[in-house]
Amino acid sequence: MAGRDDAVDLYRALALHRAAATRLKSLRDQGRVPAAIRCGRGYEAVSTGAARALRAASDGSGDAVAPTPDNAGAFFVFGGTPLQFFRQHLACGSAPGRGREPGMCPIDVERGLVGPAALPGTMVEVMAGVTLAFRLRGEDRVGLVFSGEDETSTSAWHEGTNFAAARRCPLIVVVQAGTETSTGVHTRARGFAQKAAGYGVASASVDGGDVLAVHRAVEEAAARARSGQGATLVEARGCPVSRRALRAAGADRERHPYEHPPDPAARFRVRLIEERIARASDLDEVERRARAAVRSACEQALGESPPADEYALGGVYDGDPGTPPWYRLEPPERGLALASTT
Amino acid sequence: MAGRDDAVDLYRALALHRAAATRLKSLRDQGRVPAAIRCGRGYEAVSTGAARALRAASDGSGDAVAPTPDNAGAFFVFGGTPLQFFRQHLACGSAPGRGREPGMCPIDVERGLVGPAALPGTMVEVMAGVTLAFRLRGEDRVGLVFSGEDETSTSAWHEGTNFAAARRCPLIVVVQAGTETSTGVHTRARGFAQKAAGYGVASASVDGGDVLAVHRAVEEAAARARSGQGATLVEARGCPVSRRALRAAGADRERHPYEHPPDPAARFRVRLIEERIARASDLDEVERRARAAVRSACEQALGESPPADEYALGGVYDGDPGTPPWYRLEPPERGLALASTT
Amino acid sequence: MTSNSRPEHLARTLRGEPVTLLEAISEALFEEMERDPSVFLMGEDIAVYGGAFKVTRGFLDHFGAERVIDTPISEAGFTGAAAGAAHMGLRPVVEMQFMDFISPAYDVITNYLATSRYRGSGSVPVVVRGPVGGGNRGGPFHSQNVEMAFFHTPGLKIVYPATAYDAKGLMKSAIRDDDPVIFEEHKSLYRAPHLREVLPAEDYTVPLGKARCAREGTQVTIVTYGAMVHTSLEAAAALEKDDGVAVEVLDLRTLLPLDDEAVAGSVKKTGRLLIVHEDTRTGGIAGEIAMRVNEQAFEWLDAPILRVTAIDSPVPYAGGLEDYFLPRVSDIVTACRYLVEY
Amino acid sequence: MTSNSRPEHLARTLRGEPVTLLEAISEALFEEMERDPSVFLMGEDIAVYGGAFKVTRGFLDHFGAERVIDTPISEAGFTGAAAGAAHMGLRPVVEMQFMDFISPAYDVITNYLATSRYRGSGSVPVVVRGPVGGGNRGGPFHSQNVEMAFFHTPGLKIVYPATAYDAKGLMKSAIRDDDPVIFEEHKSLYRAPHLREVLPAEDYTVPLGKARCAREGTQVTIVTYGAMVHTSLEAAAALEKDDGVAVEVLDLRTLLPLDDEAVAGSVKKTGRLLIVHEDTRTGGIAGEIAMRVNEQAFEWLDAPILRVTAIDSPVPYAGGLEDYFLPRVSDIVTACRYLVEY
Ligand SMILES: Cc1ncc(C[n+]2csc(CCOP(=O)(O)OP(=O)(O)O)c2C)c(N)n1
Ligand SMILES: Cc1ncc(C[n+]2csc(CCOP(=O)(O)OP(=O)(O)O)c2C)c(N)n1
Ligand SMILES: [Mg+2]
Ligand SMILES: [Mg+2]
Repeated sequence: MAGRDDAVDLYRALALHRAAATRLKSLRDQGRVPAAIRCGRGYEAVSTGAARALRAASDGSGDAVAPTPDNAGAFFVFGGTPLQFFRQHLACGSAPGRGREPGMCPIDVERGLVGPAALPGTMVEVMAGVTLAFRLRGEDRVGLVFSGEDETSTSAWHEGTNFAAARRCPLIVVVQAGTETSTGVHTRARGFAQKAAGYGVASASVDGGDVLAVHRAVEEAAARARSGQGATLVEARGCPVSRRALRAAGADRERHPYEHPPDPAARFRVRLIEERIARASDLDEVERRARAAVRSACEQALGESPPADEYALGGVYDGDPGTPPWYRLEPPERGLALASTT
Repeated sequence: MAGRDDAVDLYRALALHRAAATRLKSLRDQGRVPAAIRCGRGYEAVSTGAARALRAASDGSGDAVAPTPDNAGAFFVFGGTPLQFFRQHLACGSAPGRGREPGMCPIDVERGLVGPAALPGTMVEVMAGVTLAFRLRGEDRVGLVFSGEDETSTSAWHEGTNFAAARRCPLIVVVQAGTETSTGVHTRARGFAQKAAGYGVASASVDGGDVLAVHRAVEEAAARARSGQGATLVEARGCPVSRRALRAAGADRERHPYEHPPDPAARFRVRLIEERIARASDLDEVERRARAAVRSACEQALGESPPADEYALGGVYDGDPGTPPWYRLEPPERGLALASTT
Repeated sequence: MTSNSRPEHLARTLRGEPVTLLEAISEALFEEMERDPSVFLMGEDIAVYGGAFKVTRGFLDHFGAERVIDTPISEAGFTGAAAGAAHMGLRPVVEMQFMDFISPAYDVITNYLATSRYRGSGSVPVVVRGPVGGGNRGGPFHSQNVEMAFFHTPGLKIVYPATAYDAKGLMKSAIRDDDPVIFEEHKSLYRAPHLREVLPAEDYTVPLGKARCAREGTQVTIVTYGAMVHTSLEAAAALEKDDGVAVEVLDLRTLLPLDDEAVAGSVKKTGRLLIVHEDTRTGGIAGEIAMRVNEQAFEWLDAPILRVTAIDSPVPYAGGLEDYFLPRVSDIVTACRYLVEY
Repeated sequence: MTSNSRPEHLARTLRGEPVTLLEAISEALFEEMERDPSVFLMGEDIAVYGGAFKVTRGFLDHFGAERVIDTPISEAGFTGAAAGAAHMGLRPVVEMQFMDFISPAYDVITNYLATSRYRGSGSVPVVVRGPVGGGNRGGPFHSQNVEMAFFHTPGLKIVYPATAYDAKGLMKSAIRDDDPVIFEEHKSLYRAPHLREVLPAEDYTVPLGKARCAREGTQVTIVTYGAMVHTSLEAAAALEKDDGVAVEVLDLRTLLPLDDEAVAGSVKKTGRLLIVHEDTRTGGIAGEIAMRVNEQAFEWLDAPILRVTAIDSPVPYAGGLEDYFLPRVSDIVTACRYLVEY
């Protein structure tokens, strides 16, 4: 984080995440998003702080990041647009995934966006391989994967992290850990950074609501990775905790930040103003633009059509056009064998 | 380990393991054991030291242990006999598993013997459940599972260990780690005890060739488990390293202990004599008896018949008698539909 | 620490009120837990939260935290633990939050649970249950039917009820059964109002392995199960009304073991067989049924065996795509007409 | 760091010498790695040790440690990593030491690799290969055929060669194919002396999805693959000699996608179909084939479709049991006679 411009740029990213996440939450609350999805409020700092510590490019030469649906900020920093974001969530025919899958983004190899998740932990394995490829080709690139805290309980997370560690892949695993339920229910570890030694990787534990702290930790991890020192586990504490996890932990749901997620963007704003890096009016303008960009993207996406039904077919294999089942075509001739099995 | 008698008893267990393992190795080298199996030489101390730190019983009230095929000593300490051992390895019709499966033992719930392994890591999950049952029923029992070092890379090991940790199961996980290849190839952890913190469990790291050290560590772990403090990870260093692992690590195969596995029994013998706990002649007699017991069991098993071929059938489900396929029965009547699908 | 009175929402049948399929399952679990102290539950968010679909709401308060266990995201870990607990005489019922999440447990289920009895390690009475099926805009990882992942594994049983009565009776049988059972519950049937029915107040079971004739007919047999029972009944009613064709609908209820007798019996009556499954086409259960009917009732076939199924692809997300992907009433009508006119 | 000259044992075909099926596979891997720098290998003990079956002996020296990678026991981890590397433009070939060990990777293969293209994340050209099959006294976890674990998953291809020529040509096609391919290699065929053949010196491929007529005949069609091709050919020869019956033997070579045309074509010629597979019975591939023949060639059937398969149980260990478990020449002869006399 160099000067004033950088800081305001960073705020711009936070504000865009915030605006998109807030908009998505209302769409969800209105029942306009088919799947009951995460919207990413409260993940502004960890998402943008981490992503901006990497090198984004659009020609396949930059770093790679695997965001969860909570990490809109990382998606935007790596060149995803609000329009793509809403198209994908709303399952528009024009969406990158053309409605075949929920979430935020399919893969964009040129931009280094690797998504979306399948089951928890899978993307740690996949990103281990993405960064293995960087190593094998001697490229100066690193990868970052966002993970939940309980995701660390999964087999995939373990095998992926251990593989990356063993092969010294330039991978950064960011564990987004809540405050109250981080430990005790699903793990007895005192913290998620404690897991690093078991894999023999470096670790850091930072406040996930502090964008600069996240940025710094990931910057250091990326430098380590680029210099051949392998993977790093970054624990981002204080991320939102889901309602279910809260209840499982017996925590008071009503008073917990999940219901009123902490706003890391607002926190950064206060800091920028207090430290006289930016004026409130400038930041108001940044926010206004973010909201406007989000509003217009969302409205455009809402006006677009869903994919044509037949798009359910085909594309399962290379060059597979997709054939409708025989009982959806012209009625077959009476008494004749069917021409095909589909 | 109280007095002289205990020490000699312990030596008896080591000697029996040694004798059985040595005999099994010759059977294997002669190609008389169908599967290319492990024989357990070099695992005398970790096997018997750990098992004797638990409470064996034969009426379903004792502790439980899940040995790998390398842990013959634990099998014997928990009441398995040399005859069962050779019957099972030689796939006799009289074997506990009646030839359906290789390895050392199927489950004996009364004795607390839980085996054999399926794929690596599985028994950690299973023993997490065995010890969960102890907890749920408020029984004062603990369980122990032996694991290889690279087994810690598996998904099953991770999920099993984490589950046991999270539920505070009275489980002891013993990682049998080699000297040269323990780390660096399949994990970057500096040692396997390092993994404990990531699960929030206690740990110990001991010389796996020192039966008293293993005994002490497991005794402490068992006490912790019985007092409700949950699982412990015990690293037993200096266990044999397989040829393959050695080569993978680029180690000098010819000079490595695997080819001439260290004999923890001999080591304990020296100590017993040096510390004047036992006389050489007494220990000679112990060894002689162990060899004799093993020889006669082996000879008896070698003379026994394999299971009847039809024993391949049935027993897949409760009460399933097994039906031979129709083409192995009387030829079906010409032109008639078959009576059954098998 | 468990309260004695049955929670109000689990006493509908006792009060003579109709219950949904979901409520029927909850009642079955509750009654089995009351009847047999060895029955206990494990799963993600099942205790405090009551489960993603609220199947176990109120169980924690009634039965306590020892018998209603919240687990980490470790499907392999807790399913393997269930096997261990079963070895020790307990009867675990494991919930997969969505049955799609059973895939990390594929290894332990097929290699350990399914083979335990045959290998000589005794029965493993574990029930693995959870919601399956499409039509809910869940996308590729929250909509799968999982029967064909396990249908090929000797040692497992697979149950898939279509009515509240069967769901309750089959669940009780599954829990009392000494073999591992996969129990699929279709999300769309969980709260379907037209499936509400008044169940017998007394304890009853529905035997595993027996199909049910859901509608009698003479001209075509439809063999189906789960949600497709209702789609098929709709088609049968339409065919009766529009074409005067008498369609027999057989609800398999248990997929493994298959009720050969019921299928062959019906085919011998009608001479025409259509198999309908919601699961994808290639490698679906229709194949095994077709094979068995060939073996057992070939001479009675007056037309080729046909099938109506989902399309061979992952389950797409967008509503239109998913609707196109799934089998429809009109597909079944078309296929039946083809068969009748053949 | 890679040497330029081809290792002597990988140059048999260049020297005009016959090769075994195993050597054919090694040559295919070697030549594809020479041809395309994006091809690389991962697996347990494949580098320094050359693999459990020595398929990759000499590869490490020739291609270096960046392209021949020893992995931890993490089948899910390295298969997921393969997908990540594939996203980045590499073509990983992953070895399962025994194909039985693919089960921990079931989740990532079915949910991630198989669905990636459909979900909009592009192709994942990964080959997962390894030894399968029984008859080697490997017991339940070293003898499985795995095709039916994956046959039901749209997006995967499954290859299973029976000859050295096909093994080499199919492996090349699999590596060059843009979809994920499961490649099964039968252990009994690896070094079978009668399968040695002189292969073309020039580069050739065998297309995926095309069956091969292994023996022409007019009275019965046997559809089979893998080791059972040779068992079936033996039966066909016996039937010719003893009964004068002309049996056609179709070697599927690729199981997914199935070559419907070849199967239906042969059935239309002979009117009688026997399916032979070494894999267990219920839910085996015979079902799908029977279903498709019903759909496409019902009118041509002069007898029921039948099957000869292994018994529905885990693979037993003892020699007699395993021999009883597996399909035999005499079983095929009996079934063909039944069909001919029908
Ligand atoms: C194999 C599998 N098990 C369970 C789930 C359901 N599931 C999705 S996210 C989640 C909670 C994840 O918790 P955490 O990793 O802490 O992430 P958070 O949601 O708190 O950000 C669960 C249980 C799943 N998708 N896949
Ligand atoms: C899922 C699976 N992967 C691989 C194997 C093959 N395998 C069995 S033991 C073993 C090595 C185990 O190493 P470690 O855990 O260190 O135990 P050691 O043999 O050294 O005692 C391997 C690769 C297997 N049986 N199952
Ligand atoms: Mg969380
Ligand atoms: Mg080892």
